[in-house]
Amino acid sequence: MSRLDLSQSRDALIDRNRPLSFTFDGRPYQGFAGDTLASALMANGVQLVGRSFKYHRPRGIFSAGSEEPNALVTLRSGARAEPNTRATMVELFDGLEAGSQNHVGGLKHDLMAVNDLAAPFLSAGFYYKTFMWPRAFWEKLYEPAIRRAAGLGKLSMQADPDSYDRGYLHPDLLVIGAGAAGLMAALTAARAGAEVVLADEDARMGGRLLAEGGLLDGAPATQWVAQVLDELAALPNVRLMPRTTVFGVYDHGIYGAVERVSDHLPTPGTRVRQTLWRITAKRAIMATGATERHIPFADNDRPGVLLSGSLRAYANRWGVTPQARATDPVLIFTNNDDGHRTAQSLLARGVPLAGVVDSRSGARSLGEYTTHAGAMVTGTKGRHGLRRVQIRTADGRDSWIPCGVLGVAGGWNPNVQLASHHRGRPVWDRERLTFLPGPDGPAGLIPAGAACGHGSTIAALADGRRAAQTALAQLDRTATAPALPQAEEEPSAIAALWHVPGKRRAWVDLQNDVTVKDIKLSHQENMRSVEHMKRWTTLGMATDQGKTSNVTALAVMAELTGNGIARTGTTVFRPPYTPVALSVLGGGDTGANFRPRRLTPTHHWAEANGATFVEVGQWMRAQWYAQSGETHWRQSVDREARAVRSAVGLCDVTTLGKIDVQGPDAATFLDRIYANTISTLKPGRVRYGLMLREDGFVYDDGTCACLGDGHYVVTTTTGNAGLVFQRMEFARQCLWPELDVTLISTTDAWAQIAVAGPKSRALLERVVDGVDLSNDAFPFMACAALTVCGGLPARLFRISFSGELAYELAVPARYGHALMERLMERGADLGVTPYGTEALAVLRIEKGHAAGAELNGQTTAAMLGLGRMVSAKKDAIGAVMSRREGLAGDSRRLVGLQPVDPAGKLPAGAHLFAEGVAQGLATDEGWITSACYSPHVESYIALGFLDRGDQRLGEVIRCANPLEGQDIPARVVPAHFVDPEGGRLRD
Amino acid sequence: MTDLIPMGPLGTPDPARATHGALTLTENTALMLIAVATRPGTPAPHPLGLHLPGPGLWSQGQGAAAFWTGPGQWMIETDVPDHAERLRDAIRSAPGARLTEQSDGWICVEVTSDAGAAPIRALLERLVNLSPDQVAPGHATRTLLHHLGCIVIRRGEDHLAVLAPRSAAGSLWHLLSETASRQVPVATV
Amino acid sequence: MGFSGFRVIKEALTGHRGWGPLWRDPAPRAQYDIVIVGGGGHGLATAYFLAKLYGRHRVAVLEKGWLGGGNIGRNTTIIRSNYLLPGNQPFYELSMQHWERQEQDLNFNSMVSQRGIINLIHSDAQRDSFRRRGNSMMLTGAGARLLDRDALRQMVPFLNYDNARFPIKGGLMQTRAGTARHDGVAWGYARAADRMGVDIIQNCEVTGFRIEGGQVRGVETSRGYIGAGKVGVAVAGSSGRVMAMAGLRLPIESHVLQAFVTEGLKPVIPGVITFGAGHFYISQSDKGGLVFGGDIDGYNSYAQRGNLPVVEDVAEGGMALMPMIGRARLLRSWGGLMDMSMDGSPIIDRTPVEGLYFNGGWCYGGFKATPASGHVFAHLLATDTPHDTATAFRLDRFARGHLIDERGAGAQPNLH
Amino acid sequence: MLIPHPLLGLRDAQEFTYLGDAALLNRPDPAAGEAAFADYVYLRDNPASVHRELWFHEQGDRSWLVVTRNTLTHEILGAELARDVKLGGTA
Repeated sequence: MSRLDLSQSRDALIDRNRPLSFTFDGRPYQGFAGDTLASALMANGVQLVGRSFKYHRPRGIFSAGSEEPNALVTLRSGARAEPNTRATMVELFDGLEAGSQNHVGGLKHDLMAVNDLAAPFLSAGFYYKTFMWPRAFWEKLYEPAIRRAAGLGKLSMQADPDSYDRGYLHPDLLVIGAGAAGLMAALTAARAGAEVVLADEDARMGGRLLAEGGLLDGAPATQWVAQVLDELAALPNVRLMPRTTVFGVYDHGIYGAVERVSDHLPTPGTRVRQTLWRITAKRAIMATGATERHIPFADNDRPGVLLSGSLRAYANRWGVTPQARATDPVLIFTNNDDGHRTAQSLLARGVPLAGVVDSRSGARSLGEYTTHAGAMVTGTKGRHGLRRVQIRTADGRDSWIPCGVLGVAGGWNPNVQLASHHRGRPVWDRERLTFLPGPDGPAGLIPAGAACGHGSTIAALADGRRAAQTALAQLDRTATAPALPQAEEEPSAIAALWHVPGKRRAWVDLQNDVTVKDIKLSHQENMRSVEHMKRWTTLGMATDQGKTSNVTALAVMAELTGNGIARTGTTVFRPPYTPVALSVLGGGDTGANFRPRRLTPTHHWAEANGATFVEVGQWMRAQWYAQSGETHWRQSVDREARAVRSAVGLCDVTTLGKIDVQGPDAATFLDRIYANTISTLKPGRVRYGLMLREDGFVYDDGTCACLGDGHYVVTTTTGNAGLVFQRMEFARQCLWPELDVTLISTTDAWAQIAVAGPKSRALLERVVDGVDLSNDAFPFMACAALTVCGGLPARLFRISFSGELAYELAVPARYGHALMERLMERGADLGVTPYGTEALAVLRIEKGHAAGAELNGQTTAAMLGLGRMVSAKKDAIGAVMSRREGLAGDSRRLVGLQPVDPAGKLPAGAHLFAEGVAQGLATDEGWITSACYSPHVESYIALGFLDRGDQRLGEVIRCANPLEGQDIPARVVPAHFVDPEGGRLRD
Repeated sequence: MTDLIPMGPLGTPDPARATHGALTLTENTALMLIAVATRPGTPAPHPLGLHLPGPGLWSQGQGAAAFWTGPGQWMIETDVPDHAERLRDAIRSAPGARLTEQSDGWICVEVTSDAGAAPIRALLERLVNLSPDQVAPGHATRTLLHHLGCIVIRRGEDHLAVLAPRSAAGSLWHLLSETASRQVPVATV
Repeated sequence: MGFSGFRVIKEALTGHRGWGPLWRDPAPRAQYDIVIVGGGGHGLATAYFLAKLYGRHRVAVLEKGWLGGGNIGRNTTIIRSNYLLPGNQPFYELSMQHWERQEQDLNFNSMVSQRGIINLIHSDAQRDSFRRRGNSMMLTGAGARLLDRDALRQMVPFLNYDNARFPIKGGLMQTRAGTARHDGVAWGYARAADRMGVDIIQNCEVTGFRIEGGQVRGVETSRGYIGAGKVGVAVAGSSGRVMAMAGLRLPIESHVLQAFVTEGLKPVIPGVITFGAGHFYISQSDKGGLVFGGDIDGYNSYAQRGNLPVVEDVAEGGMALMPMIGRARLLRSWGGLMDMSMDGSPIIDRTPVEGLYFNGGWCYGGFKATPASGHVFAHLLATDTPHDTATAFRLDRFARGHLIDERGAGAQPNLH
Repeated sequence: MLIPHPLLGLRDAQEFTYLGDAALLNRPDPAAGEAAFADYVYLRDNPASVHRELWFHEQGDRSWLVVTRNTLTHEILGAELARDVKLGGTA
């Protein structure tokens, strides 16, 4: 155990009265409330926590934050198992289960560790150079092996059992990060009355102030933090969001953030696990702090080697240090004063110190410990945990120092990522030896504190206040500046040291096992631009996104090219700032409610009457109504189709789009929308209408009914309802705004039921209120507003999709269900039968009516045999372009097809060929668009587009379906299999 | 008078109702909706003196209310049948005004809070990406709720109405009750 | 010296001292026979084929940044030849045949992996249209399989079959499809072209064309004027910008397409799966990351970054299709610049300017086309006649009405 | 993105559907013939800078807007009702 004793860590932020038990790799341990999994593992003397990606080297905890490259565990188990979770970001809870990853056999004796012996062969980019012979071996042998070896944790393969939600916030100011700068900024803005959101990825706000163990106004900084948070929490205009990571900066002040609502609990219970917040902020302050960098040296990846500032954080915030045994001394390696601050903190907490190795000649101790000035660390020993460190002193002598922990302080990199999410590049600061946010960052995002180089506590506090005042001024708010607490200066005095030269491997990217040697090889092979280096070596592409390695790597490359760091530049930072669970990004409903569904007014009736439903666009429609005894859908569909041909059928057609068109210029408007003429349509009449896209291809079809002067109802196909409305509004507002016409969608307002079949008139006469429906009084293509069932307002249209005598009856939607019941009841003796979309399709194919499969956006009016509908006498959308050579010259025509063998089947999607030709795309003459079994014809029938089809009636052609091994002879027939003269629908 | 029995958008004879903490959702089946349109740019009619408000707004009058749905377009709401008839007549007689019956085109869910504005605000935060002033009392607008196009009307601090196309009633009810039923987590320091 | 396993071992044992640069960094010459503008996959492949198949070695590739830095290094690495229309399918099949020889032709392992692609079927109507497409594939020898629900479930049991808003009814599969290591493709072509004498000139931005009497003479660049007998432009998302310098307007809009990769995971997804109803497609890289994407953001953009709604939409699609990926974490997202054409198909043709040739309009299908695009563009540049498989990709097809509109979406790029 | 709707203020771009270049307002006279229409339907300036473009407030007030936006930075410089633009003849 290396938990520091109570007296020495009295102000550590853990609750020793709340012990929590947890397991790691099955072994039980104990920690305290306030611990992270990492600090708790340290407290239990666990040093070896994982294996590296490529060489499977033993690894320990390297940091105390979200930059952690080594300590990746699989958290929880079963469906809640979460691979690749950073132990440093996991709040300890009672019963927590965690396991190490990416090893074969035990963590301690990982069989894959043989990779380390093969390391010389696994140099940067090696896989681009081999595994090529023999060709077949890549998929069969090499790749599967590589895939098995690669990857880190495992998915549970079970559905995520937790729930997630979304939220939207609109503050004046978003403050990202609740450290010294963020707290000061939030306080300044809050006191000025601005709506403030303060978000921090940590469960506990305070940032480095919780880790430094320093004083503010003479008291521990944690007290100042508590006071500020109390004040903020009490203000109505402030929203504190701990456990919330702002992961991305999007356009116009929109920030993506994830709040881990209940990840600190064993299970979410009734809460969501996480919430995805879309925060639209007038201004934002990026107080994201800085990440310490290490200094690569030989074998610098052993468990026990970690970042100096993190070491300090563990000691001060959690009262732990990572030795295996509390008596093991700690050594610090630094190139700046910060390493000495860690030494001070450790001394203050009674941690045995082996001294500080400081690369700066003339460096001095800041306390009772030895400082090796001008010295460097040149090697380490200790298989599963650090035992000894080799140093080379200023005078070039090598010596080994026994120690259990080595803290490395290479300077701090401001966390500039968010400022670069709009592709603005950070700029190099020669003074501080860091990249700072560039001038071309996202509009409205103001960097502050350590994130823009003001790393010391006192500077961060002042800069946070400055940033808030800047933001408030831009929002025309006056701010009274809160006083700054007193703090002592923290000089850095950094001297560049990017890596310790040497022959052995020195790790730059710990997780992906990228060493200084790999960067040298990348340079040697002319992979010198940072992007090439990154991609050739995979540097910075691991789960830590190179937070601890990118800058060091490009410094090494700059050294090799002699270009200098500024000219070498960085790679592009992109969202997310830290990895985000897909379940929260895709939060909300994932099952049946993934997207809204629309139900017809007769849906519940259909359900009760044995309907099977099918998705049609957003709608659910009855596909067929199975009756008792029917074992195959075909039986139901054939029965329904026959009923319509012989008696009368009912089908809910509410889903067809209905657009109410009104205004004195409505007719003129419709003439320009439709390819055919509408203005000649008289009140009480309906006309079939064809819409083209401006590019001349058929877009949609439907009917247009004239209800009175300047009042029309346009129907569209189910799928295109929304688009047609949009295009009509485009024509109304953008093309011809001078026309006085208004459009209202009424699709949902009316329940519309098709009443089709020879006995449809007889049935309707039993429900309409005293209207003469005789052929003379109400002929084909007539329409009227009337009442049914004793005064219910309704609209009746005599139109037919089936080719039979047919009507469509529309009533207010709330009566659709009752009307259906009434029609069924009144039509019982007529053999009335409800039919679904399958029978509807059979009927329209028999009649040769085009539908979705024919109106697929690739067909012309001529192909459909409707070329003459495109009026040349008037301007209409698409008319001009429909005359282009490519369209006018397209000789494919809609035809009917019947299998030569009456028992034969015709598959939609088959391609059409002349008899005896070699089948290939060159000889391809068309395809089958729709096919079905026709109970009327008593064989399969189909519609299709065939080159010169109109001139080939009677010819036998081939329907090729090589996909399913079919090549079926079929006869070309006219595209209507019932009542070609159309007598039935007119009688 | 017809003897056909109407059915609510949710397929239930009676209005649906559910309570989640401080929030109560009630299906408003009595509401009648009349769309009014005029040529954009021409003055708005005042059917029976009812004020038709400007962009983004909702206004309540005697026995009826109205909200703006687009340039030159409004929706009038009332739950008094005779009043609805009088309004229709008034609109028909107004020069240049066009009427489209929409009573059956929508489901309307009234969301009320017995704990003041806070629960309504928290619900709105998780429903729509609109700033608080865009959904302040007296505002109405069509927007997107979890992929569903809806109209939200803030009838009062503690009262919200959500309209969705009638055919999507089930989806609206599902998403409203799901969202309302989720405890809004309290941020803890 | 070539790449091989033996070489890797030899170098390993001798401290990797023998590895030389993958390509030279030559200074631009004053004059080339052919200048290719754009050092992306298509430009590099064009140069490679010009040298390899058409004996043209006085060729330069001009890249404004670092080679392979455009869409070739920013895509979801899918290769397939599963198209419907005769104008497209033979071309993509030619590409697939090149992919199948890639490593051996280039002596560079670009990790072509034919693990198959499955387009999911959600309705009977969709099955019919997929059958039509599958038959086009069969008729060009690309191969295709129509999978029913059970066969699919056997292959990919982890999809949401039982509680889906858009039920899964089967799939159209091309077993020869798969993925390739995108960077490796660019580097393989660059290295092979370089070795045949092609000058690859990085950090050399074309700032204008020198055109005299309707004939192109060369290009002005950030590194000075470079003379050229012929100029071929293959700049994907920058097509509008670059061709405007030659005074040409194109039937193209530039859009942003986002793509995503998760943290590394042990293998879970065998091949490529595309979920049309949910705007989502996914595969898993050899390194273990789930690589996925969806629709373009939908508005003109040169920003090379997208916005949150599409990120959410894509993730929703993924969660609806395979709820088991929920606890995987998104590691990186990026935005590629797509040259969306007006019918969703590419343009490879001469231009009204003599000696100036254009290759673009790849929408988001450029990666899989890389080898064939290079091959047929090289053919056009070398012979002034279109390659047999690319006769339909004409610039005047829009005016004349010979469109290649796979989706039937019409002249609206963000619908293709 | 946020679209500054001239009547409704800042609105989430998700409420809108995008069509493209505002030049689509300038539909040629039918007499202008195929070539003019081919240019209108297919050819675009596609600038990497300021772009006037058409957005439809589908999940809002159903207005078509002409939005002026920089395609390099996504910065929006203004938005007008397309109807006004067309009637004002400034498209």
